[in-house]
Amino acid sequence: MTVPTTSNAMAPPAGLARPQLLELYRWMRLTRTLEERLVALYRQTKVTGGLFRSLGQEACAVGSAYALERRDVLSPLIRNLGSMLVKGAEPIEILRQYMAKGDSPTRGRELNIHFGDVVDRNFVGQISHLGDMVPVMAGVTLTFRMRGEDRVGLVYVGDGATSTGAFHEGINFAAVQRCPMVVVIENNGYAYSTPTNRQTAAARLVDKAIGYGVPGVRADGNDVLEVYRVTKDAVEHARTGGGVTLLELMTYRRKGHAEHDSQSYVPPGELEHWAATNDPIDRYVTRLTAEFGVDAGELTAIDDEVRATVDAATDVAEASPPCDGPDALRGVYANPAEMPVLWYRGEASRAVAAHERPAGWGTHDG
Amino acid sequence: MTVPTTSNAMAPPAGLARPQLLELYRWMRLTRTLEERLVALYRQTKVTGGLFRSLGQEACAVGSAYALERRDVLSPLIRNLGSMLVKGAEPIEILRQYMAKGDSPTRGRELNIHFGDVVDRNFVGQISHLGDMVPVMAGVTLTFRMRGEDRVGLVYVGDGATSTGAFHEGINFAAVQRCPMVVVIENNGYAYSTPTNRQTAAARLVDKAIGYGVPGVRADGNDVLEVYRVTKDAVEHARTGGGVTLLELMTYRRKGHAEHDSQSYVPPGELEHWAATNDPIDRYVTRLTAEFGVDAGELTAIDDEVRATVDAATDVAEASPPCDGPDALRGVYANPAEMPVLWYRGEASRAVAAHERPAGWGTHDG
Amino acid sequence: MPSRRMSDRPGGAPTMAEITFLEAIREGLAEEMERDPNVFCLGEDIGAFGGAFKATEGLQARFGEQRVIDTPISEAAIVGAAAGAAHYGMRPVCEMQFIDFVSCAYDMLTNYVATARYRAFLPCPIVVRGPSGGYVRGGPFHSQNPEAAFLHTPGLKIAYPATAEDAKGMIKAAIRDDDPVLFFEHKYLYRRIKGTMPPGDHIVPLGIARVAREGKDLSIITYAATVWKALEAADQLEREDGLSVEVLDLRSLLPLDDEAIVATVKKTNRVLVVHEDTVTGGIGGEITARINELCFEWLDAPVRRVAAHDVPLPYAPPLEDFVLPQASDIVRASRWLAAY
Amino acid sequence: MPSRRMSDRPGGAPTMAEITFLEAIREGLAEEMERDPNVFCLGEDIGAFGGAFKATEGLQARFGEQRVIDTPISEAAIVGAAAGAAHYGMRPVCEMQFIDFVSCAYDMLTNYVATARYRAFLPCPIVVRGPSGGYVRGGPFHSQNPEAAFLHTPGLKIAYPATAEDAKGMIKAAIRDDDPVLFFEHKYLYRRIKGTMPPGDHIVPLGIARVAREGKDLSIITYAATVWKALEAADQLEREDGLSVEVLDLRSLLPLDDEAIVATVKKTNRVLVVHEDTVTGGIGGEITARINELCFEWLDAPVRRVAAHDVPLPYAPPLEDFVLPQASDIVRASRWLAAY
Ligand SMILES: Cc1ncc(C[n+]2csc(CCOP(=O)(O)OP(=O)(O)O)c2C)c(N)n1
Ligand SMILES: Cc1ncc(C[n+]2csc(CCOP(=O)(O)OP(=O)(O)O)c2C)c(N)n1
Ligand SMILES: [Mg+2]
Ligand SMILES: [Mg+2]
Repeated sequence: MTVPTTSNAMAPPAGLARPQLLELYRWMRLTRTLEERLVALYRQTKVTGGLFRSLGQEACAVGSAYALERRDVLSPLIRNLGSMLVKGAEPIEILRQYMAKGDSPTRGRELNIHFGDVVDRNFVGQISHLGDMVPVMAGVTLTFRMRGEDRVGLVYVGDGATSTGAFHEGINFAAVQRCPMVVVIENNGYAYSTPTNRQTAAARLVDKAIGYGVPGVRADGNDVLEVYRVTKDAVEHARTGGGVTLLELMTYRRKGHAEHDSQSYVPPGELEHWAATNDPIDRYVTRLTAEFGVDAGELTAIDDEVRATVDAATDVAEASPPCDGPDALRGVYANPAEMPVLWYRGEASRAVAAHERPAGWGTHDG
Repeated sequence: MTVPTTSNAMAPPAGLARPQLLELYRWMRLTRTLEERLVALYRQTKVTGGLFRSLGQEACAVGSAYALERRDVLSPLIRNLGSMLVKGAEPIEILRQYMAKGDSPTRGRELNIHFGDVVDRNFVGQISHLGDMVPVMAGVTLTFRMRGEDRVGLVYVGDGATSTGAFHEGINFAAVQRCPMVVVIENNGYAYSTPTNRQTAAARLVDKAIGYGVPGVRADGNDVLEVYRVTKDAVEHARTGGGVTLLELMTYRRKGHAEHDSQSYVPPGELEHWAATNDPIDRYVTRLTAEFGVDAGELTAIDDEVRATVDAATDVAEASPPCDGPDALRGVYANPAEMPVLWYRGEASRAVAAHERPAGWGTHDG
Repeated sequence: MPSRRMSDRPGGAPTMAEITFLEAIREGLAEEMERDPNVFCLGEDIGAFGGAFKATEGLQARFGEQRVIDTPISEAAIVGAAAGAAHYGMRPVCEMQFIDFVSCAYDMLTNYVATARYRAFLPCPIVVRGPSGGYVRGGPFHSQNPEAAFLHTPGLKIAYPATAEDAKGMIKAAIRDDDPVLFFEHKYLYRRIKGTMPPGDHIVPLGIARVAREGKDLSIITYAATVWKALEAADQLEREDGLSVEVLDLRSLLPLDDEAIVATVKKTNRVLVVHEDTVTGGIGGEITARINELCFEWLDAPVRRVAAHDVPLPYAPPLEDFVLPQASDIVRASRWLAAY
Repeated sequence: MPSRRMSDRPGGAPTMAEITFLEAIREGLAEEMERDPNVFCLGEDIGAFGGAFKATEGLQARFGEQRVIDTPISEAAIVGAAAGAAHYGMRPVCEMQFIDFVSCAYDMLTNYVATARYRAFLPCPIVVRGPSGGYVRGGPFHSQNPEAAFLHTPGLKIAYPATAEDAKGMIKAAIRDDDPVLFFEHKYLYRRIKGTMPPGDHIVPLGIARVAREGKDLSIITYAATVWKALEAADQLEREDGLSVEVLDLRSLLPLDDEAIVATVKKTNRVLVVHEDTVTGGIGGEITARINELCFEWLDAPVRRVAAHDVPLPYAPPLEDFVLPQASDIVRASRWLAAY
């Protein structure tokens, strides 16, 4: 496992005012608290399907998304719950998704945090196939460039996803087209069980940047202010016509790929080491108190508010209705708006259909 | 159009003896003469399908393939006629392929130089889908590494093909697995009508190497000795366990994508400039005579022998039989060895088949 | 039935108002780009060069580099970028240089594009078009008919016109459609087929088949290049056997026009499905199943298929001719069916 | 008919000789790796971790890192590399972490792998295997049944077993087969199905269907998870309606066992095709067409299909249950057919 190489000692607060510094804390805390709540619900078998954590990676998600405006577009991945919250996703939406509720953002069609909103909050619903969102975001940002809108797009990939053909095609396309796009590699050391050195022979993933003719920056992904700063630079570079930037954020995945993963492949002590020495929230708390004069009480107040928010959302989400079977047939196409129910489900199955041929069956009446 | 950056002044003959220097000349001459013969046949409408030239790129193909042993494996592309000849392909095979003859290497199944021989001469039959041969060659060379055989594989891609997902996945896979593979980018300035700067924003395609964690070398692709030297180095690096190398050979495509392409997109004077100042055969002739004491008569003798060879092959190829329709059904699978001919082609179509149902049609006899 | 004409001479001088299938596509693209500033084209070599078959010739000069974009050789990125643009209000038209290369965007099309509306309420009105089909000695990778590979992907629509009029009317309909459309243009027809465009804003709606020839003894259900083979066979059968053959040109493969299929079955009671794709796994199976389900009782004979043999399409003329369905095959199979 | 048992309790204690479907796959892989040093596995997380579903658990420890290779997330490279290795004498077995990701290797499989022997006389004996199918709340990208997408690709073989015995016997046959084989393993069956392996070198040849249940009134032609739904429905129909239902488990989808299909049609004269893939474009069409062609005269009723609705497979239980075919659907459709 590679360790972060960029020093963060005494970095300035990146032009952020005190309320914003606290907001960053709140988003990280909300991410973690909400995920912990999801774990509890998962253990109660109230979550349908797998549960994916971003424990230890909250700074990557939050710090990078915080660099975007509301009109900018974000394409999150499974470890970007924090980014989605920053971008306006509500805890209740997340809870309803994980519990497959009928009023969840996808009405039960898709899992976990796979949902989007391109009308207002501007994040795009991802699919599972890794890498595919890079070309899609190339197209989103191409549109902004074509229309002369000063909007930016940000797309995440994991260290593992950099191996996909779609990642390569998408970033290359966007680079040639000078799309206002930021590609963030969240290098958390593993792709499922595969360590980064089995994923690539490159010393650093950010070294791919030069091969696409775009600037590349590697940063400490567990320092939320550093993440914010490098992302903000890349976003402004994109917004002002500079095109694509590739960022590599160094972090560590402290939970398994999903909740059921035993992490048997992790060398002994590695998890404990990161938890003890490099937790992004702990590190930020230290800085907030030591450097920016935040006192513990302010943080506790935020923690309490966050817990209350998650509690309230959980109650509402649990009371949400389940999905309604026939709704499954709606909205595949704009037109037709609904697919037909198959013949054996309805009345038609009760009796042999009135297919009678006037002149009798088996007779050639031509 | 980027011009070659590596100086070739007074480069040593790369460990090659005089007969080998002449052999290199012969392969380049044979490539050009054979292609010119194909043009003549094409104009006589004796070629079925398109005709693809490597005019001006002969040094890339010949110099790189010349660095391989017979047991090494080559994966050519459409502009690598020269490489195939070096690797043992016979002019008559090429002629029969282009004329769709029944005794052509693919028995008429595939076009032009799309054919292979993995039993003896070791070149793999390519498909049209660009990039796909890179993963395939990763697997060929993975096999050699697994078996401990000191064999190497060389795969070509065009500047255009570097944009494909398959190229990326294949070279990354091979790099991680330390496969004994050499990837040669033949940067000839264009992909069909698209100049390299619309294909990538990278200043140099070889800059992709670091992103795969492999050595990258850029060389003058119109200097056959330079091409030989850098390829030979990469091949030996691979053979001795060093893994993948990425080479970028700078050259120029003097003919259209295919013979029918008008090259309307080429800036005025560009073709003439390259023809006049940077023809790989002309350049080599100058060096052979100036530096290595070859006299014009020796070269003329080779030219004559080459022409006679091509003449003879043309006569035989023209007399070759056409393909036999039903052979189309053979060899899709190892088992079954032949696909059935469809029902309306044979006797069955003459009469209604004896499908009679003993108990009569339309009666339930259960 | 629109007027149509098959010419074997690519250089044959058209009468005043006639244009080729290829020109019809180009005209359709140009009209839609003119009408709607959100329509733009992207693909390999489609800009100044006008594309491998010149379908977009002149469009970049007319609409600018922003609206006719030359891309890297990246089919997945082309389709993915189109989807992203479509989410934000654009109407992208992607060209595959040959439709064979759509296989490189298979994941993007079937997983991302087709599901976008359903799973995330994302509008995704894109068109993916390109030259398809054989009979041109293109070999296994420049002759494909991949339509059946997309048939079990809800969320996609598939169009495959056979006439110049439909080519224009349907490409315009596809661009205006709010759903993603795969649009196959048979390259054998590009310059061989001519037609007279109806005046005005000529739209041929997706999902509606066309009776290409009326008949009462036997129905041939087909699409694309084999429509012309079927018409040729039908003429011969009329002449030599006195058989009255109906030819149904499906035009749209997804959705299929069940009504038109049922109507022709009920009329003739004998059905031959003809397509250029391989017999196994081609769309003929789906059509046969629908006929079984919707009007089995009207059948006087089994539904039978004339299609390509189950092999990759070989290049040499005698091989390609042997593998692909020919008019003579349709004649033979029709006689069998008529005699059944 | 091999012994088999459906258990709903994944943790249910097996009797001595019984192993799960998943263990049967693993046993088959291990035996072939033992037998032939050219057999090796490659895929994502299949090494020390043993794969997402643990199909390769223990194999790396036993056969070494060279023969159980963890790859980058690159499905096209996995399949392409396998092809290259196969050309030079190896017998690679690729795992797709979920078969849904085979779409990323679609080009490589259909263009390169499938045509290798035909166009260039290249041996290409590879197996591409992975967990497929729904009924597990996996959502649209972890539940797919992409088999029909490969049906019109001559050069590929497709296997899709339903029992643990077949899982083992067919993975072994697939590895020994000289042609490329797509091998689908229904993840719903992985731990729910158990079986007793026949002793010795247990091989189940590709291309041969299996009568999973004998009957005389009606045939259900199906494969994979819906074999079990069909058997459940058949028992209910026997009990409640006195109907004798035959269930044909196809096992191999390419090539299809025409003989077995014809035999069951001739026996019962009524056919229901059941599959989990969408009704449109699923393999049901192909089966219906073959029945029309081979034994139309024996039909007392139209061939009908029970399959998934034409939508991407949604995730929430009520939606997934609504979309996918259930035993109760098969019961209803069978009654309709029997009454026809
Ligand atoms: C194309 C593709 N292949 C395989 C998978 C299965 N898969 C899901 S997550 C994952 C690992 C991803 O690793 P990485 O990109 O590093 O992201 P992380 O989980 O570490 O955030 C894999 C292999 C997939 N989703 N898509
Ligand atoms: C995946 C794919 N997309 C498109 C094509 C069509 N095509 C054939 S050659 C070509 C240009 C290739 O350019 P380059 O790789 O630079 O090779 P060159 O012809 O210059 O040697 C294109 C786009 C293809 N063969 N494969
Ligand atoms: Mg990772
Ligand atoms: Mg080029």
